[in-house]
Amino acid sequence: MTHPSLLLALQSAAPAVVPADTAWMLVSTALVLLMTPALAFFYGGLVRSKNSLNTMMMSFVALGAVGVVWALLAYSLAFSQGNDWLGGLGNALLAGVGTEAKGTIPHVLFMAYQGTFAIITAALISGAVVERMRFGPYLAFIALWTVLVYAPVAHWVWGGGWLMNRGVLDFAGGTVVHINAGVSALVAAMVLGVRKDYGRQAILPHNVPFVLLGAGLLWFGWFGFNGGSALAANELAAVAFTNTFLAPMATLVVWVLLDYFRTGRATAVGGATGIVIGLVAITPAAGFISPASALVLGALAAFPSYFAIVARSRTRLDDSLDVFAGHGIGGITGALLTGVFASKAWNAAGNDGLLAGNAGQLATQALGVAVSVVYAAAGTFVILKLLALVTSLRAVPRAEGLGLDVTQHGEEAYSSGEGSILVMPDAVPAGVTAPALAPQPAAR
Amino acid sequence: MTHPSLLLALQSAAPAVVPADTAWMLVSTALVLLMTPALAFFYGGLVRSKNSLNTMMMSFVALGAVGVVWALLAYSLAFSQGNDWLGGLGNALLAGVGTEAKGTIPHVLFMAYQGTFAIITAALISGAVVERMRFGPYLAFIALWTVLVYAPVAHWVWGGGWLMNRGVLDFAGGTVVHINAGVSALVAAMVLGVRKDYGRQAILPHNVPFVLLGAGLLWFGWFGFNGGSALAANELAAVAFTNTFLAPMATLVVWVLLDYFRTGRATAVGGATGIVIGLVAITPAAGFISPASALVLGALAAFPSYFAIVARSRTRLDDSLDVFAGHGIGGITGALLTGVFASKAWNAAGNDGLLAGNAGQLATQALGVAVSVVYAAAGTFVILKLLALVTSLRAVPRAEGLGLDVTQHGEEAYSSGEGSILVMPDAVPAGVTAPALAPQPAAR
Amino acid sequence: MTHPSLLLALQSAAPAVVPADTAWMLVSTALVLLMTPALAFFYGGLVRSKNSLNTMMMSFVALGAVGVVWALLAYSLAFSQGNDWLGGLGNALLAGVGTEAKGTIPHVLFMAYQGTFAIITAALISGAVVERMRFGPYLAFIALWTVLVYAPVAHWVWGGGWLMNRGVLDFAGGTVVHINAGVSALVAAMVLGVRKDYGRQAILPHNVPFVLLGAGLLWFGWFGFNGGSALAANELAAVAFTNTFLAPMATLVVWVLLDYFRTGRATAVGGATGIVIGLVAITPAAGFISPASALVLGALAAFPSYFAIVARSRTRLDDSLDVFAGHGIGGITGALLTGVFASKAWNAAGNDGLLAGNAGQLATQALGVAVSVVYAAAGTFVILKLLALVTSLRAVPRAEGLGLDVTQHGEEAYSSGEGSILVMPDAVPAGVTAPALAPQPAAR
Amino acid sequence: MKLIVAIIRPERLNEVLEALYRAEVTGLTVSRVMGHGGETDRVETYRGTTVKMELQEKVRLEIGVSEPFVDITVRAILASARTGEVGDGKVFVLDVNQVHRIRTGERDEGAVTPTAVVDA
Amino acid sequence: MKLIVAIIRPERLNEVLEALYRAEVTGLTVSRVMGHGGETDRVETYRGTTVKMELQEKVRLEIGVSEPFVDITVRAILASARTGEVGDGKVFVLDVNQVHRIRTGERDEGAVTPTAVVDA
Amino acid sequence: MKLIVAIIRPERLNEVLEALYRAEVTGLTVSRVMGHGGETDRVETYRGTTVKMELQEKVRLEIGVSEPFVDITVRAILASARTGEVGDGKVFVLDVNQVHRIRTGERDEGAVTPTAVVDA
Ligand SMILES: Nc1ncnc2c1ncn2[C@@H]1O[C@H](COP(=O)(O)OP(=O)(O)O)[C@@H](O)[C@H]1O
Ligand SMILES: Nc1ncnc2c1ncn2[C@@H]1O[C@H](COP(=O)(O)OP(=O)(O)O)[C@@H](O)[C@H]1O
Ligand SMILES: Nc1ncnc2c1ncn2[C@@H]1O[C@H](COP(=O)(O)OP(=O)(O)O)[C@@H](O)[C@H]1O
Repeated sequence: MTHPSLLLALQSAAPAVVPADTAWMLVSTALVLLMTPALAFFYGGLVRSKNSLNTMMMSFVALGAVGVVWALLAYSLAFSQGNDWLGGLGNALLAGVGTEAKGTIPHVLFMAYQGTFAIITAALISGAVVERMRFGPYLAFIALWTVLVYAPVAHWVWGGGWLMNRGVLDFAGGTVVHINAGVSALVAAMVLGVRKDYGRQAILPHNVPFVLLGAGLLWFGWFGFNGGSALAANELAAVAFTNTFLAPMATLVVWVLLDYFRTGRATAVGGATGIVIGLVAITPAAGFISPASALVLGALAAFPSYFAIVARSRTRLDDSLDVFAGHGIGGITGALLTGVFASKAWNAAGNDGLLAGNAGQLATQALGVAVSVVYAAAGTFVILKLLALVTSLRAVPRAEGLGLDVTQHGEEAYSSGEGSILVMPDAVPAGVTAPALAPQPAAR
Repeated sequence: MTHPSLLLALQSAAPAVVPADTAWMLVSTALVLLMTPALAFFYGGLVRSKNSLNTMMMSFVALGAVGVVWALLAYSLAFSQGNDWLGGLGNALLAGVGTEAKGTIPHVLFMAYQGTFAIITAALISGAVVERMRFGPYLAFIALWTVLVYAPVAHWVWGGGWLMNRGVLDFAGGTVVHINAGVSALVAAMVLGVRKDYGRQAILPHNVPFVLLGAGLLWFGWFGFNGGSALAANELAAVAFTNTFLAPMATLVVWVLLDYFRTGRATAVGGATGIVIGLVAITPAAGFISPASALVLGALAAFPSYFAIVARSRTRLDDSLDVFAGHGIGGITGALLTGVFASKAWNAAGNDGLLAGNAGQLATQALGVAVSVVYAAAGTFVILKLLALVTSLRAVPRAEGLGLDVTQHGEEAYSSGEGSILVMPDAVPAGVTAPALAPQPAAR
Repeated sequence: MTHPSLLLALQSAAPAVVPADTAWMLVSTALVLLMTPALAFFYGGLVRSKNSLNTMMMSFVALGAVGVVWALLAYSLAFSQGNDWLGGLGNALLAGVGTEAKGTIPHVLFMAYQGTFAIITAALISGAVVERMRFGPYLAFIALWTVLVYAPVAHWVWGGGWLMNRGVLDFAGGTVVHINAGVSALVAAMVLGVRKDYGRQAILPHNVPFVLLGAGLLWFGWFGFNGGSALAANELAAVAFTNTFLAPMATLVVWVLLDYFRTGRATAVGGATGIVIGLVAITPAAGFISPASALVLGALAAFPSYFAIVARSRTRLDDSLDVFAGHGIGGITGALLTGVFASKAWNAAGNDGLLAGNAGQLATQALGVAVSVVYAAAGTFVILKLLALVTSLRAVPRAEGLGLDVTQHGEEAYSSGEGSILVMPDAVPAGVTAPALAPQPAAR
Repeated sequence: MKLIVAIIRPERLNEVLEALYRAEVTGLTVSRVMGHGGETDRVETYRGTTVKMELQEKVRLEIGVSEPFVDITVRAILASARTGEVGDGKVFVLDVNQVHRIRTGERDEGAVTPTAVVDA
Repeated sequence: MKLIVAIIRPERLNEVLEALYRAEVTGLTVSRVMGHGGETDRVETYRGTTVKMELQEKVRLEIGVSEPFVDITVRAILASARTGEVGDGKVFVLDVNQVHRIRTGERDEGAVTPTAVVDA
Repeated sequence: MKLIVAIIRPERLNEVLEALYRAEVTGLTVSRVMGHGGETDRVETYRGTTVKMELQEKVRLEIGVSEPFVDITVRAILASARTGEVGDGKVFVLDVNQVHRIRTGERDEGAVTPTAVVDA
């Protein structure tokens, strides 16, 4: 997804589908798709049991709602021929999206690959509003947000828009995905307000193994996210892949040490968080910097997010799963450090950064950050306020107390079945295939 | 696995192994293999805690039993040179299965890829008989079923048999896998009879997150199932992949809305079920229709299965995890809609369907459906009845009450260890390496 | 990773990156990385709930600590130009590891791929010391062990060292990974001593579904481990892959039968164990033997490990999760059977084994086994004894009683939040964004 | 007033609840417990380790009733919880000194009399 | 001496604990239970099956106190556990015959008097 | 008859069960509970949040015995559950009004006398 390599590919004389690139991009698309279920577990493990299904469904439903919106409209707005500000409608309703080569892979596959990014970006936001937002308005929000916020920013940075033309480097989505989602999460948390128990009761993760499972699967999927953003099975993919391998390792080590020195004990939730933040930070840089730089970048990236999380939890800002501290700050750190470590020696289609003597790239990166922060914040605020005119965004306090699983979805994550009485439908055709059914007497 | 493309490949003059195709098929085989553990979680989460290991083991053991039977015999019956009705014994005991090209991939890999389909198909059936069938007879059943039902049907549709020659289109297994398994499940549920608590007590899923995990991993693996059925890393694979990406998204959206309008709440179990049914329905069509058609097909496929599940649960038919409503009906819907949406514009080796003016294809598809329904039903009935002559298929009611984990496997899914007393083996060599062991006194 | 094929590739005139091989190796690297989280679940499910996070973190932290040590130093010691005994420092700090071809894939990718092996090997050892070893010393141990034990042995067998020159066949790590880890685990268990409850209380797996999840994901990842060790998307990869598909199936079937005949019931923990042992045993042989031989090897491999586990649990040797019986004995069985079944007909760059008339290969294999057993045992013993001079390796009995999750990591795997009181940090800026916070009164 | 504590089989819980509701006993508290009595122990195997499970899953009911309801309640439980096999459980009846309904502060008899359900 | 058994809402547990600590009642035992009373049942749906959940999650407190503490304790619970909505729960006070502190073997009054916390 | 309620450490459960079986007390019911007493609180950290765990895991035993067994039972528990460190737990002895064995309908003394194990 790095625009330079993409551009190159698109310019090359007779575009043709290359089997090896297709093989890798098929896999990459599957890997990125898996990240959304992975996120469901990362987030779902961090909330209380009574909200775990709701939290997981917020990710899963993005696979449906965002995916369909992407195919019908948002893909075209982001990637079809348009102007500096927005793509056109040439590919709306998947028109013109066939098996012809886009770069070196079939166009349909390119559309699907990009769709997986849109899906997970929207799902990331949910971490800020879990345990209190109603499911219907959430669904409406992510559908609108994909069209109104994600598609334009993706167009600016990757689709031939103005930030791309200014030379902003974002290999796999530091700006488009992580800053975008992180800032939107922050705004959404402020609009929604704090959970009723926040700051009054201890709210603990109900299943830390799920958090670890999510982190493990996210890392696995992220190889498709960053490695696949080379859009080919070439050296660039290998570099992006290796950096995605190394950076989170360094972040994890630093995080464990920070945890240890601050509280005397290295936590598992911390380890999982460190991995994800390393992945976030390397995302914009993955195809532009050396593996040695990736280790340094990963180590550095632990600090801002670590202390942001500690500081945030002392405020009345209930960004419940620290999406801003993780993805917003992690994404900004990564985007800026891309401007520090980038090197044409590792990607000729990229640019040199500060350390290679080009301080201007850092300024360009800062522009990209600033623009996406402002646009995402404004867009999210407007969408939520408009939705709030139509319906209530929050569950009522009583529903929040009972938990959103029961009140929004009518089910529980872990049931033993005790004290649950089967309600017989009126229309049971008695004894269709077997001994007559002793009907369950109406209890009480 | 689409026969036309396969045939083409096989006909091409000098068959040679193509590295890019091999790369993609290696991955696809791994992906499909992962679907069986994924199914174990999808099914295992839906049952009661006391039967969860047994349910999971029914999938896992298919990896062993069906895999070995496949390699020794069933592969040959399905895919080696034979007649219209059955393959020969040329490849029995893996004879002649070497590194020579089969299409453009090594023959051993083709055998393994096809084996993953046989395994998951058998495992799918288990959903209809969980919580009551004894483990030994189940094991015998799936081994026999693979040889007597799966292998012939696979031969008819994919191995050069009569349905293939009649032009039945089944890209990745709507008929061979899903209708076959779904109908067999229905018959097995009827032969086994209802669980003793069915219709009397509420039987609730003990772990809905596991159901979601299963659904997520199934989707991930299904990209290998459908995308890999192109048997190459080409445009056709990309189309099949993209359709496997889009169709379940549409099904998920429709399912969530149906749930919402029927009960006022969109359930997570419903979401997971919707995803799987979208995947089932797109399976026969994946390489024959356009991505836009895939969205429509996915949306349509939600309806029959949704209402079949609702209706089924009001009867005395204890197809416990709705394998028939999901895979049987979903597979039939997909197979027929393939005859509606198929288009030579998207796969020249396929055929046009109803919408492209070829109503005959729909009739051909109906033939494929009818044949597989009848054969699977008869085959399953005969095998189970024969087994019932030798041994009892069902656990006794007391064992069903205690749960099959304890009674069939001698273990519990989640143990705290309280009140469990270590039984010392007679032969403990006292104090081999360490302070003498105070032997646990025989309690009581 | 098979040295012969690697050597061949390295010798070929103009080394160039081959896209299809790169595609497959990108995927393989991701697959092997996933095995470490998978192991976290396999191991984490087998321990008691109060130690589950600690056990999982022992695997996860290897991703950080071993990964960083690998990139900085151990890769160079294992694979850079050196002598018979150790590689040089030419690639230390990733110097000279760029996008140039190593074989047919980019060098950075080769480094990452090999790194995933080092990580999981260290993590494997943890299974012998869970529920009692302190986290800090464990961290130090795996970092040192990677440099002092793993890197040399990897150099000997794969990096151009003396065992490679003697013709020891180890396709994907029977010696380097499994014997190495298994023997180190045995020694570590003896140095650490038995858990305080061992042999006194029943210590039961707290979550068997996690064990199955781990086994399923391990198998999936192992396709990258063995299939990727061909370092190319060619016929050899397909053979190694198919053998990795078949052998565990046979082991699983035999294991289930052994369980059934010994205790009358086939356990799920047994099934999961059987799969892993089949995978371990096929690892050294995967690229050297025929698929039919793989089935036989898998079936045979069940026996030694099965009875080793039964026997071990009757001793005072607390190799808690039977790493030695699984990986040590499984690896030895596989390494020796490689010398029995190997055949140049399946890999010309390999060698013939006993059955093909070359009894010498079996002796060569035995040499490889003996050397790695002795070196791993000695190395592990020395490292642990040195660490014990500096710090205490074991948690105090009281901490062992409370569980290592709470005492080492300050968190619990599954919290309900009951009776947990939020400790307000002193520095809460009151009411930053919202209604004043009623501060939680200091309880009591 | 009395507090009735009953240990029953989990699989009889629905029947017992139903019998109690029929007897117009609707206030009660339930918990999962493990019991040991005359039942045979279960044996389980985890890898090489064999384990005897001495405790069986049971459900514990706790029901505060006014004197006139004691016999009715006990009889309802005895009748609905019985299977006739070893392990059916026990019923204990304890004296209660005071009962309070938290919501209203009502005491004793008043506290155990059910209130009509009015709920939004 | 008395044994006070209170059934309360889970979400009030923290407030109740705090009120008890203020009243210097620090020895107590807590467990998760499910209750049935006047609350409306919840309906859940799993695929085609509709289910009525008759039991609500509650928390059970068990507190052994010496006579002078009985009223203090009951009042602390009643005040802190109340929300005013149906489902707040009940408090039962039972007579106790003997109390033993396991650690010291102390009996009765001595056994329920808290000890200073000295812990390494 | 008496009902003996004991709160003990989970890690002593096996020893206590064994001591009770030796004393020929084999009918009992066990549950997991959380206790608060004189033990120091545990501190845990989840991301930026620090939490004090005020409740410790304990196990609750409930044993109905006839009068001659009361002392034997209490003594067995006291001896086997003791570690000497704060947190060992308490034993309460309550009066029981009636006991019923559900399986047979036997009452009082008969209901708490163990039956021989005969099980298929
Ligand atoms: N003396 C007792 N005190 C407390 N609970 C008991 C006692 N005896 C039995 N129980 C409980 O009742 C259950 C069934 O008792 P058991 O003796 O097995 O059957 P039965 O009452 O049919 O003879 C036990 O599992 C235990 O939970
Ligand atoms: N008679 C009783 N015996 C034991 N527990 C009871 C009794 N009545 C109510 N409870 C417990 O108290 C809880 C609340 O009681 P409920 O009748 O719903 O509310 P309220 O006390 O506000 O009228 C119930 O869920 C149950 O756990
Ligand atoms: N007054 C009480 N009422 C009920 N349970 C109590 C009481 N005091 C203590 N307990 C229970 O006993 C456990 C141990 O008590 P604690 O005071 O910590 O130790 P010790 O008895 O050794 O002084 C507590 O965790 C709690 O479960």
